[in-house]
Amino acid sequence: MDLLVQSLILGLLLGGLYALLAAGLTLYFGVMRVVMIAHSAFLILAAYLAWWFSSSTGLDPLLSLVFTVPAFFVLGVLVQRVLIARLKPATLTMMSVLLTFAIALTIEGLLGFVFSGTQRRIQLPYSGASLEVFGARIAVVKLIAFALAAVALAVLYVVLKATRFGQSLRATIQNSEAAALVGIDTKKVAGYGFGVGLATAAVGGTALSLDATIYPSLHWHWIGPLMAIIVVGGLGSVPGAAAAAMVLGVSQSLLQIPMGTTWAQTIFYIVLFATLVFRPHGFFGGRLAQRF
Amino acid sequence: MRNASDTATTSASGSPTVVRVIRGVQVLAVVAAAIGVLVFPQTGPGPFIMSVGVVILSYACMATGWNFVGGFTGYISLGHAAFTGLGGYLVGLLILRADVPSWIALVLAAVIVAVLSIPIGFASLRVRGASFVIMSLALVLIMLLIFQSWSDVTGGSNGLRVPRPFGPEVLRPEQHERFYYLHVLLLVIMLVAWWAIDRSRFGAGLKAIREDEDKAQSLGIPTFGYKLSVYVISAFFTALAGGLYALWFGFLDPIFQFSILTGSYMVLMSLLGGIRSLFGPALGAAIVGYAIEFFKAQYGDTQFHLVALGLLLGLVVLFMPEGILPSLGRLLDRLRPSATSIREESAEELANKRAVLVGDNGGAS
Amino acid sequence: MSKSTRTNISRWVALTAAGGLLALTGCGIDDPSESGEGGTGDGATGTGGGEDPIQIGISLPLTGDFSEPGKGVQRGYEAWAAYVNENGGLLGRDVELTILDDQSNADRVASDYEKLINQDGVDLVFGPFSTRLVVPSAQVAMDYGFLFVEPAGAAEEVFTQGFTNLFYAAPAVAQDHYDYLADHIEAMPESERPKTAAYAAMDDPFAQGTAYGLKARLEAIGVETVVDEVYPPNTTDFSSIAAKIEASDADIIVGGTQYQDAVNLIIALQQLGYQPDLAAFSTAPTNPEFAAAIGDKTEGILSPTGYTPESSYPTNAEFVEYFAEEYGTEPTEDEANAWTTGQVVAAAVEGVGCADPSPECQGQLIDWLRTNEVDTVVGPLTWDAEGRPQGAHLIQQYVDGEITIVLPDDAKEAEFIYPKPEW
Amino acid sequence: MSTAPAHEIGLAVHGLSKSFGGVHAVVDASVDFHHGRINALIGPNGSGKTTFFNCVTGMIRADAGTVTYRGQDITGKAPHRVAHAGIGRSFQVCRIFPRMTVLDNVLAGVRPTGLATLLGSGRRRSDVERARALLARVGIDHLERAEAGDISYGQQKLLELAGVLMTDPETIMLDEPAGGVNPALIDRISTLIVELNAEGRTFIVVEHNMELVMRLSDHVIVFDRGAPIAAGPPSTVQKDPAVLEAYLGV
Repeated sequence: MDLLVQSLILGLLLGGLYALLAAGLTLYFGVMRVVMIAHSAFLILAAYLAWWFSSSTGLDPLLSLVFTVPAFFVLGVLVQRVLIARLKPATLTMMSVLLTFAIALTIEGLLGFVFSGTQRRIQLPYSGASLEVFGARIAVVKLIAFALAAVALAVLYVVLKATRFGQSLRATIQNSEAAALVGIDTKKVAGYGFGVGLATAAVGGTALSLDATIYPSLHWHWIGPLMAIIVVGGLGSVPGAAAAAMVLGVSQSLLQIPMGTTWAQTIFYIVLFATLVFRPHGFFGGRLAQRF
Repeated sequence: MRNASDTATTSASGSPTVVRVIRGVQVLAVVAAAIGVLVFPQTGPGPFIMSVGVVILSYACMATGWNFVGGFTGYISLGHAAFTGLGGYLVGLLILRADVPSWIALVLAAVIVAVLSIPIGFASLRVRGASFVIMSLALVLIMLLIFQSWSDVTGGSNGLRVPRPFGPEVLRPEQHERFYYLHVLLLVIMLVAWWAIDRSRFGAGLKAIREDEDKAQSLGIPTFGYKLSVYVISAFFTALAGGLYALWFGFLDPIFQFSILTGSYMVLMSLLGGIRSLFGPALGAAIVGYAIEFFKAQYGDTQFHLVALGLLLGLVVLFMPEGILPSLGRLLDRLRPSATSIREESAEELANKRAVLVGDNGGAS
Repeated sequence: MSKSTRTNISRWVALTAAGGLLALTGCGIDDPSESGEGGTGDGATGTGGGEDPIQIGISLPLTGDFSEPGKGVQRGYEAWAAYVNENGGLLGRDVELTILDDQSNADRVASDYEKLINQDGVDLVFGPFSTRLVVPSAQVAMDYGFLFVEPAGAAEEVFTQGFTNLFYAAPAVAQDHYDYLADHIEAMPESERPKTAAYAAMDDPFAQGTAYGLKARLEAIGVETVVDEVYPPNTTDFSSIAAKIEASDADIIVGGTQYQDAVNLIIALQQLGYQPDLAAFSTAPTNPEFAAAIGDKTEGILSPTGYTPESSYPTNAEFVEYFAEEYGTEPTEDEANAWTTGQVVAAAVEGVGCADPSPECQGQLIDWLRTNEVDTVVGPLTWDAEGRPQGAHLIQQYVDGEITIVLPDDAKEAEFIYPKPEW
Repeated sequence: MSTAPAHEIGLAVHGLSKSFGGVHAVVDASVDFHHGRINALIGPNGSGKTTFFNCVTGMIRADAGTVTYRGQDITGKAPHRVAHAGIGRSFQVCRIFPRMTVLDNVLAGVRPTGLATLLGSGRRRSDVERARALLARVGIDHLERAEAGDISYGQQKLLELAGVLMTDPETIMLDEPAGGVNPALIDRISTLIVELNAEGRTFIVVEHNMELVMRLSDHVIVFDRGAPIAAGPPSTVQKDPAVLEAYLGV
């Protein structure tokens, strides 16, 4: 029973991080029909920056957010404007996969080039500290990571729901042509959408760096589950992605009890497969999957 | 490169003699390339260069296998390593666990992979573009997990040694040569199959799907059936390529068999050479295969080879999405002074035609 | 545009491609005789001059997933070669290393040895790092009749593939790493022995081998296995595994680990407040960065090691001194294993009196190793018919923040502490 | 082409609804189309005409409603099945296969009759002859070797029509055939429509060019806010107060 509660809590904490990252990933897809393979490479890049910041200044890695979030936003806008926008609309989805794949390889190579393949981990005074809740123990770093993800998601939600920019963004996701007709500068919105998406990677990467060992090829281990999440959540649907992330994160955590780590990981792909066979539009209200 | 009938009926610009000369040169070029590939082992390249030759031919087989689905339908699968890996593993398992003779195991494995690809294709082809790519990535990852975890059967992370098809009296250099020709044979079979589909009604339908799937469907083409069929064919050939490589290499490890990088190499090669061309993927394989050796030699002890691969892929996608063969063709076309744009030509002609047609209800004139 | 031109060009390009394959032959082919044995050229420098140097070919994972230990092995090899050349060479000839990067990739490692043996015409080869790369490369070496001494393929599977040319240059194979610990626990009075044990092992032949070697021994004396987790090498989140272990409240935890997974697992266990009586992890605790990585909460952690700079084997002091001079630090296990590989091959070469790629010479080298004992920095080594070394690993434990040898008794620097203090 | 008796109901749509998110594009639309007519579908922008087209031809799955064609239920059928049933269509923004030749574009409409023809040559002589005849009929046979992406927009419109005709449809649905083309070409297209109609083909045409609609069609259906509000001969519809309100806001 204890183990169940513990696993449930761990699953929720993990799901929170998945949710944030998947939200960013689905955002790119929403605004531009782009499958951003490099999302998790940027995630690892942000984690490396947090580690580098922390180890060279001795300050808390969370402070690196002050630089990485704006920098990643600008980077996102640039990636969209300079690279993605060059692709022909007819083959955008396929070619953007390859282009962002290329970006991911380049980032991985550069990280290895600059920081070498050595596995890095931030040393924090509170690495091993934990709180006791309902008889379960929650690591402080995990709680911070979760809180970071939750705050970022909440901000994202408010931005999407309450600001003019968010309105344009949602309109663009719904129907880019119609949005353009009512006077929304969809190109600009797409660029900013990319910026926001990449900013989530900056937050996620910092959160990740608190409680994980990082190495350049780590991004491959994130991209699979994240991709599965956004399809299950319905491509382009931010709430769908967040919900799917929580459900799958918790499922993975709980399934590890009877199945073991490896088989539990397959849950993402089994659910992905089932989704595509039985509900290609995703389970959480996304409607775009079938046509894109 | 298009099919032969294309060549016969096209050439809007040339007189019959010019066409004949061009055609002759083409045939000559292909024959020369074929001879070059066939006599290569006889020039005494040594076992290492022969092994590089086998690897490049294997790349060519994989990329051409990939191009059945990628080239005809435009669906970019990043996960074809799942099929090469499955092909390789099934060959090994059939030989080791079921005592099937090597060559029968090779074909049987490919058939099994083809059968397995039906439900996989069913799930991933129901949706378009993005979901297809995601599914293809997921396929490799799940195969990796399964083959890693199910170690009672697959050997797991200990790997699986695939027995050699030839006896111990066949020394390694001799083996390289035999597998070189076996890969050539497989490549030829694939190219013939690709060519046959390319010129068929089936191929025409597939190409229509690549251009505009909705439109193709509205013209009555059962797009799903077409896509699934060619996906299964692609899985079959890719598995053959993977199986043949496994027989040559002799050792399988899940992390190398089910690697996203392998799949992405297939895409890069095909894209670089030109996915709409018969020889494009093979050409791309030769270039990328050579480039891999080169980058390794130049930047071997740094991660720079990944950066080089990434940049190369990015440049191809951004500036040469059609691939080398078509791009070179276009370039040369532009350099030729006599070539005028069809658009100008036809606009003028249309104007004339329109003048004739006004007030003429005769329809087909 | 007209398609005929495109077709035309594409065919030309196809031809060029075929030509490119031919060009590959032309460029970069080395005449193997250039670097062959027995010449009297004066290319060599240093004390061993007079003859062409002995070429030794090696492929190592200098980039990619295994690059960290791979670079350690490289340092060991290079230090060994430099040392040999400063001390009269091998058979009076200098040794010269050709190290290629296999990018942690099995296809590449095989191709590298293919190149070293055929293209570069090396006289001897040394093995690569990681079990996963040893098997494919040993195959190539065997096909060309080469002796294959390797510093890092400890898993049982390496020795069951029928390689007749392979020798592992370390004290013990993976499943024997914990032998001294198992002996010690067996010797405890039954009432003091641990009752339950949790095992977590990376799905990797080496890492899993170490944990399962101990597991087999402990189960035989009635220690109940309450958790047996195997996780894929890419696992980064260990909280669930840790939760399972914590919930089982096992008396001891044994980790079949490499590096980062051990760090993550230990921290996850500490986050859950799990306090075992014994915590043993392979590989990671001997890494110099380990203590810092887990926030110095290392107290009582155990690890088997095949090597320690303090050991008193005949050649070890020289090695440590030389290595420290070259690199400014004491050698680690990877570096020592590489040095050991050099020592083993050197012993065979000196014993037989040849170092050339001919099957006769290589065959003699292999036969020599089958029947002789070699003194190395990790102790005297002998091998069984499959190439397994016949020894065991020392057991180290963190005592007062320092990693010290605690088992076996005749080598210990401190007392084995059981149950271990809280971490 | 098997010709159905004129004036019988061919395509019948009942209670068709489709909404996107919160936007109701088509709301409970019921329309019958008679054989042999040139039907025109008109209405302001956003009145649901194209969505209606897409639902009928299976490009979009409708939320509710039934579609029958010659008594056969084709509701929710895949587009190729709708095509096989005898309905051909064009697209609002002209869709051709840009990187295929003009001739191959038309040949794409050939339906294989069995495995042998499926795997047989994509350029069977009889098909090529028929395709060339159709290209000649629409007046672009001189361009057959050009890549379709390289010809002018007007020519592409004609090519699209030729492609649809290659499938030999009994009913042809055209989405804005005169959109974006010059007046001379509009004449050419309207002439073709009249000719083809005279051969017994039914047309359902979405069009904004009122002059063309009034000249061409036998029957006009007016859409507003996702449903038909009026139907009848052009002259009647023109005077319908509901239509005037929808168009002019009076």
